[in-house]
Amino acid sequence: MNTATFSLATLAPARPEIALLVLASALLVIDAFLKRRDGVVTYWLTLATLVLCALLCVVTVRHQPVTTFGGMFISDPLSQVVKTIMLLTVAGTIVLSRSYLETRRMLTGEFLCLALFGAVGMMVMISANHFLTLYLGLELMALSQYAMVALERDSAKATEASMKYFVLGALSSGLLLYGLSVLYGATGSLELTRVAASIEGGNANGTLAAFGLVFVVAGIAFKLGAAPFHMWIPDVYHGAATPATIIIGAAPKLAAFVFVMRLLANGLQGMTGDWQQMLVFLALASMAVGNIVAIAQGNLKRMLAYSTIAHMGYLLLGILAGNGAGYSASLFYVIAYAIMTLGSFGMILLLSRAGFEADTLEDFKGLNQKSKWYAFMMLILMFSLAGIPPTAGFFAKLLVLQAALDAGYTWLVVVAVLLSVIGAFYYLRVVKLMYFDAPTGEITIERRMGTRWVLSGSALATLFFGIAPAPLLNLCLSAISRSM
Amino acid sequence: MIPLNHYLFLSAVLFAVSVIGIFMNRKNLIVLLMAIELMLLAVNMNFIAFSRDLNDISGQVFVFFILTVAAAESAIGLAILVALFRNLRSIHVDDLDTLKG
Amino acid sequence: MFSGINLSLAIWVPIAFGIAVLAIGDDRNPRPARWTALVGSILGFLVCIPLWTGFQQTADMQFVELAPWISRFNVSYHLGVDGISMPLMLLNSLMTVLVVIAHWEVVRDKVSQYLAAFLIMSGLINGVFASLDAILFYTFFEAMLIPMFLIIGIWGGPNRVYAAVKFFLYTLLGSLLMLAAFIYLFNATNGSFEILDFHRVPLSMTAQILIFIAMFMSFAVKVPMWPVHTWLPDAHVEAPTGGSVILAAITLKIGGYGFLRFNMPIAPDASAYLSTFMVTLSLIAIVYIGLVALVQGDMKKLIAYSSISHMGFVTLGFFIFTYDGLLGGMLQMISHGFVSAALFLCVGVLYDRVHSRQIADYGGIANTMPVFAAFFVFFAMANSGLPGTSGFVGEFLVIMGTMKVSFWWTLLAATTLIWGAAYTLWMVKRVVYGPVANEHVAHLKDVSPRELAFLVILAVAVLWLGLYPKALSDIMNPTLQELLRQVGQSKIA
Amino acid sequence: MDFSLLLFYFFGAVLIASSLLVITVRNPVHAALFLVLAFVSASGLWLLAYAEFLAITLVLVYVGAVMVLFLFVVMMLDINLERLREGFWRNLPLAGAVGVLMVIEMAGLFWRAAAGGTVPNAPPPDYSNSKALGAVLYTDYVYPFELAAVVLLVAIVAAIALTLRHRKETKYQDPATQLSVRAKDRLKIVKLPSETQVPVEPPQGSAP
Amino acid sequence: MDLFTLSCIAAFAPLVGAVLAGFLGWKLGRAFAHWSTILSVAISFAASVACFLQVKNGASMDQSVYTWLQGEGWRLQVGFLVDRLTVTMMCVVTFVSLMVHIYTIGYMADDPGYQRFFSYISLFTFSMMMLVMANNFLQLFFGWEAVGLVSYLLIGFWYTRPTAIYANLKAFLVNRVGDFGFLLGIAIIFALFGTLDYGPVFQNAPRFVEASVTFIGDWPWHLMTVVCVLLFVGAMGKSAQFPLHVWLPDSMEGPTPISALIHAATMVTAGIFMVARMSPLYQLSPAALSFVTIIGAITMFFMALIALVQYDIKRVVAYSTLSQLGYMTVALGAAAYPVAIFHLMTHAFFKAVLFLGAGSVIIALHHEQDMRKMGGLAKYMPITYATVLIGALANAGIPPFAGFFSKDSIIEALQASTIPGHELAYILALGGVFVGALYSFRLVFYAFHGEERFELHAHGHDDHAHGHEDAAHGVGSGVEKKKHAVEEPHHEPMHGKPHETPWVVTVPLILLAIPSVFAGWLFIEPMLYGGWFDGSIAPSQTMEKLREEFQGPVAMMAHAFTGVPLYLALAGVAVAFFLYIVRPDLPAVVRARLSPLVTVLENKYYFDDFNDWFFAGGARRLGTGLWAWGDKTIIDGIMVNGTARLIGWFSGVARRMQTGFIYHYAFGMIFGVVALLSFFWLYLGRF
Repeated sequence: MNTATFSLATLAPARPEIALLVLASALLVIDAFLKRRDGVVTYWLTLATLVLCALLCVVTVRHQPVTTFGGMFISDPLSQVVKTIMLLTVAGTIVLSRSYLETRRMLTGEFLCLALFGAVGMMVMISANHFLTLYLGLELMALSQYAMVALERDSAKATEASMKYFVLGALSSGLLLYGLSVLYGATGSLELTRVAASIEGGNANGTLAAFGLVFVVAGIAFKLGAAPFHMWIPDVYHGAATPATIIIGAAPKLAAFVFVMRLLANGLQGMTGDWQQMLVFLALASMAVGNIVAIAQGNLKRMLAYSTIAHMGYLLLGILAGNGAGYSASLFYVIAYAIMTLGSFGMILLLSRAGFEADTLEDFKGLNQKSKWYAFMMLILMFSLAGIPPTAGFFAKLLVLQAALDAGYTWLVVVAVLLSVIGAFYYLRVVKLMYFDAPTGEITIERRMGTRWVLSGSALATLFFGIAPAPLLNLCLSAISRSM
Repeated sequence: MIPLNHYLFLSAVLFAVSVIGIFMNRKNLIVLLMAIELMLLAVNMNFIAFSRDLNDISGQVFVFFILTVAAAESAIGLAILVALFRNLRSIHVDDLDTLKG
Repeated sequence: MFSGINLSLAIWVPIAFGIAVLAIGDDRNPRPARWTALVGSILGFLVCIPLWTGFQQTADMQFVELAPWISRFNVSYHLGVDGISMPLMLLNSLMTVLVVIAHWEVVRDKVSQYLAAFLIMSGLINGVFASLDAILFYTFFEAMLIPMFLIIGIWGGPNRVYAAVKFFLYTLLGSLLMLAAFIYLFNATNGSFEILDFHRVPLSMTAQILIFIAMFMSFAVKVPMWPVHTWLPDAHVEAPTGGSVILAAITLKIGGYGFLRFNMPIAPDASAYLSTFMVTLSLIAIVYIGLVALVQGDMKKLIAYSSISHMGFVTLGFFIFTYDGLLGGMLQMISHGFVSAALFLCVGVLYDRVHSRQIADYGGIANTMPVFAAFFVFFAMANSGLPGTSGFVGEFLVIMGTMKVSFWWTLLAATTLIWGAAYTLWMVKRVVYGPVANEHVAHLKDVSPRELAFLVILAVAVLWLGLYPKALSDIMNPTLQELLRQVGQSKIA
Repeated sequence: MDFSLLLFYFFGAVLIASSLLVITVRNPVHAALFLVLAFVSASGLWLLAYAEFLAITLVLVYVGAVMVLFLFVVMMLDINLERLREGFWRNLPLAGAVGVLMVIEMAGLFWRAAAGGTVPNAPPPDYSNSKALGAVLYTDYVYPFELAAVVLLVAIVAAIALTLRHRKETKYQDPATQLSVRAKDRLKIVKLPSETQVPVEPPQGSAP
Repeated sequence: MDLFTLSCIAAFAPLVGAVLAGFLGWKLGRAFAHWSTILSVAISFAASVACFLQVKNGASMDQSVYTWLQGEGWRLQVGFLVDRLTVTMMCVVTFVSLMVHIYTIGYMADDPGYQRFFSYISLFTFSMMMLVMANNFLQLFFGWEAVGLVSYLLIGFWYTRPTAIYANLKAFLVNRVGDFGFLLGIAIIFALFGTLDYGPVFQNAPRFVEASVTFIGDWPWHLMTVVCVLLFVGAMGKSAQFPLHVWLPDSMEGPTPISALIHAATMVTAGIFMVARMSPLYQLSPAALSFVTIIGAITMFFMALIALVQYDIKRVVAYSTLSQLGYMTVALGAAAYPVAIFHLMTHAFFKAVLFLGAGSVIIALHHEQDMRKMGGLAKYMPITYATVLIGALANAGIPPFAGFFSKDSIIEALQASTIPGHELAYILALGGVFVGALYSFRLVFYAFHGEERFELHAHGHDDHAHGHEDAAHGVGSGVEKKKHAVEEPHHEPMHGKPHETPWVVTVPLILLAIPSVFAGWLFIEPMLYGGWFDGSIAPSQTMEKLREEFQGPVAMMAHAFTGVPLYLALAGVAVAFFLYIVRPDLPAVVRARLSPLVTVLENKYYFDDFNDWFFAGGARRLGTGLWAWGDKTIIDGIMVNGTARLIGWFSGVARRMQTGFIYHYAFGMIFGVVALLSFFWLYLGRF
């Protein structure tokens, strides 16, 4: 192998990652030497960093796919689109969380830097074209998330959540690695393109490959939070401080989706028949568990956690269609989902105040009487999650159902539809509490403009993409078609 | 010389043992972390066996990175453990049950 | 005027005004909101007038508007009306005006939201009737649920939450299955959501039956047909007067409209195959529900049940596949729009004074409210299908049509002459006639000019439709004949 | 059968046995030690597979560093060993069944799937595993290498952030502040106004 | 003026009157109300007479006014058919109606609902005209139901009386039962002929003589019979034939003019008119005719019996009306349609006289209706007495009064007819003659002869006074109305002796009495045997026979003395005289003797009780059952809420799987892996 030194040109595709990494490290140092400890400076710098990197990603959205680092890194429209949205989501999360973190003395450099490093990890995942980079990116993201959950050090709930997350996460990455190792053995390569080639070429050990696939899918399912690998989600979402919850809940789903794309749609294309059947099983289980158990929840964060599980089930519907239309449908779904998550958890931040978590359903009673506008925003978000037009959630569902039906899974679609009726029930309950009931406790609306704007923005975005889904949809379609 | 499937068999058993260790362990979180280490060991075993079988170095490189990450992982794991212990005064697995339902 | 965008106006003017009302809404001083809403609703009605005046009496779609929406999936903003949908749109816009008038001094809580909900819903309903694209249709169809859900839930009675949720989930279940059917058809037509393409695409019998059932679930709930009708009495009883009016006068019609627009043309063979089933359900609705209505002690419940029974006539008329039946069903829908609305408004008038819907709390109001009593008796007579009122036309035609198919079906259907008269007039006897029952009744005030206004409008409409239904049938004729032709020919490829 | 195979079985037996003990012994310290044993025997197995460098690394990194960390933590947290054994065997049947099933499926599979795999012949004597690794590590795998660095950085940051405590009671001096001190920080001259009789206002709004 | 215009005027003038009186009456006062309506009805009467004259000269008309509804291949129109049958009815209706209008001025003088009443009866006249002038079944049905509506409103006119509002609901529902059959008949006709116009239907009807249909199994039913019977069910409702007669007696709760106009003279005869109008159809179905005969016969006799035990003067007349309607029906059954119409006409006159006379008595006694509180009124109210006497004689069928000719013709028709069942009808008819005479003269003697049983009290005129003064307030003032409504019915004690009623009451009596005397004599020859109804009523061999036997009215009277019926009638009169004048103590004895029979009669053969229990009660029980079980328990309880509860329960169970223990979660994951592995291994056989 040649030890040819690489020119800077070869680094060009990785511009955003490098920038983010450098800035994050710099920020770490700067923060350490800052006089004022309230982290406001770091806050603004973090936002600046994220936005800058997002811009760096946007400029290359339309480029043809390019690989570098000996084919370990790929930058294609899909990755750039998702990266952009992911970075903006993280930025949005941080803006939303500002006053929440401040009131709890958590707006520290560590938190923000860990968020940035997590973002780096996600970017690596998204751009990975090699088992190794996939794994490293995954771990980078996961480790920073474990830490961020636990960062609320004095809260038993948070540390417990983080511990659970950590143990199960380690287990899942163990499964994933085991699967990867077997795949490596079966195909004799770690690079996705070559893996794909060898499977296509039929000179891979099919039995071993199928065996490895099981473990890989298990690992993936954990990251997505699909049943029966979902059990960490409710506890972690519930236990973690709400900002951490959003950080775990919104952006990583985007990364995880691309992760799935890379592994299944790119690397294991040749085994589509096999993983489709597994995803059917997972999708069914997730939709059922998520929707049904969510009904019994009294805590909004837990409820949304279960709804996440259900949504991952619907997301899988699109993926298991196994064609471009399905993938783009799922991409649309996951983007819409990220926005909705941002908004719906954001409501908790909006209503929380020092020493008070507005994370039970009761806290939303009679919100309409306190603030028509935010009640309406929450209404949009809830109906979007339930998939009622005219919201993005509706089109997301429509698209994945269409894909699944196209792939011939009629019965699955019917079941999905029935389950989503059950699902509608608990979203309706939130609306009911806000509009039909009288307020019990006093309700305070976060006064900071940032929080309000991001929240309203995400709600209105769901509405907008429900009325005019075409642009986003075309973006997804082209991204997939030009990346696959 | 040792055929490949010997290694694979061994790693499979090791993996199973570690997994059983994880989900049958109701006592000590530390042992849980150790079981995870064992699992990674099994994975490494696979990689090395395959890399030898395929006569391809990349498998061993992968192991190298796994070792690195595993070290980092256990560092964070133990850090979390400490934080947890400060709150709960216990690392008993059964005590981690405030979040459920 | 506005030639080319009439339908868009009919849809978006009310919605725009609804948003405006929300914007200027102020619960302490609702006057501006009220007047804006009134202006908005009247404008909304006025922009519908050209649809009537400029209507060519042909079968094909008119006032068509076509703009790409989601070009990737051939989803387009495609509007158009024919003889079936246009009258329903007019009905809807008129009802909105009445609802706004009716709410005036009555609703005091969250007035702006109340009015906005109605205006927006009115626009959405117009959208439902006007859209020629399945996804567009579905969007309006579902979006409509949201304001209705809020109306029932916020301004409803004591058991409103149960009713609202029941209403929502019932409808959602049906409509989601319909969505699945749409997607299937999208694939079957290889890539079109055009309803008219759906009409053309050939389908196997199995597919047709599945599609029919899926859509049946959706529209049967809306109509509502027995046995998925139980949401209606609850929803009606709990909803505020305006809610009941729109619910009875318009949203039920969407179910009937759906059968005509989707089930029958898209799955003609399945419709023929399942017609006996549909007729059976309709007859059960007519007889069973007629009897149930007889024993209701709550006026709104009684009227709600009578609505179900009357809508049974609509579905019966549709699924006997005779021209008379179709026309009868359509006329019955329009007429029921007026009559049920009128009755609910009457109950509202009483409720606003006594705050009870129980028949037992009334008696002898003719003594204190003669004018109102006259209207009430008139509408009651219309409800029991007296010739000369609109209520008669539909029932008469459906019976005529059914006789061409089966004597015994006709026999059962015609019993409605007895049930209808029985439950309606028995209620009238207990509410309107007799000596003054109690103090409340003794101090009742007769109708105010405002109330007189909407009662008169409706009475005129009922009489007009009863004495000269040809005005409507001329509009519907070509469409219905075309529809009958479509249903006549098999689609099994 | 040749000697290496014999060694393989030996190390394998030790590995399995010690790993079983890791998950079953009562005392975490013992568990850690058994884990060390497991790692050592594993490194032996790796040597048999011509992965010298990794074998060494395993011993150095794990036995040298990670296990020490484990033991350190175990010691640091005073854990009462009484409760640690309760109900280990309680849910054995089901769990054991699943575990055994897993073993059967995986092992059985491998046994058949990879059976008859051509046993590779030994590499040439001048082959250096470390050299080979080093050759690719900083060229082809530079990107993962950097990432690994970041992972470690995150680990450091996280570990510190989670465990480091600024105890208020502990007194420590900060040279930076000591150097950057100014005179006005030490001595503040306050100007007090001369005493004057202020009229006492009736207390207003002093309603109970 | 051409026939079309005239008929339109005749039809719509009353509507105008009704609208004016109804919408402006409460503002413009009583005089306006009664003048506008009386004028309109008078115009209508004049127009009718004009039509009559034109038609008499051979003109006739079948023309549509406008198209009501139009479908593919059919067209439903509103139109007028004016032929001899129609004009006859028109004249009768408008004449009686006019009389009643005038009479009402007196009768309702002190009623607060004065304007409302006038607008109602004008509206009724309009509906009745639409009914009789219809040239198609649709409009016929319209009139049919419209008169039903007005009768509903008028029976319940005093809507504060529980009995009244019970009676009007009952009347409407029973009529609806009839209309139910009627509508089915119309539907079959529409299905067969594709049109509802009389002309084509009657032309094409013969094509279906042989046609038969099967409803149950393969039992063939003669099609025309089915049609005719169904149509006749409508007639049974409207003309109060057994067993749908139950509403008519109760309808006496309405004001007396209504009883005269609607429940004696016109509306109840609509059924008779309809059957006569449909004679071309009925001619095709002997079976239907004998059905008609038997129903009619039963009504004719058994209802007459009930009249014997009634004390309420109006109810006596009501039951006599039932019985007379029975006569008309049997006439129809005997295919002697003109005779039926003839009797319809004569009956309209003398029954109106009886009712209005009874009403006049009631006014004189200040709304006292019980005959036991009357007696000896003859000398106080001679005019009333005379007219009532004439009416009674006519009702009893004593020559030369109008009733004699029509009734006798019916009996002869029964003899002549060949329809199965006519023998029974004949016998019952003879019985009916006797009973008829008996109850009529029971009424006469009871009310006008014998001792004076009405109690004498001082009486202030205040009631009348404010009855008038509040006319100014009119219908609009609710409170006034209520006060009165509660006072209804007036039971003030009377002052001094009863005195003759005012001219507005007596004049109509006299005007109606005159035709009661002469109508039969004058019209029997032209109407029955002069071929007057040729072309509008189908010929029948019964009529042929009668025509052969007939040699003019005088001969008929002479011939009567050789026949049974007359003697039966005289016997009836005699018995009545004996029982109520000679030996007033006897009736009690008789009652005691025949107590079981009397109880049965007093309970009207227990029809009402049965209906209330079986139909009304049954429907309510069934409804309650369906509601409680079907809707609440099965659909809502089990299907809807059951599902919800099930899901909720399931969710509760499922959430308990989320134990919070790491090892369970890990186990879940591993379980998933193993499941997938096994799936691959065992199911797919991949490894």
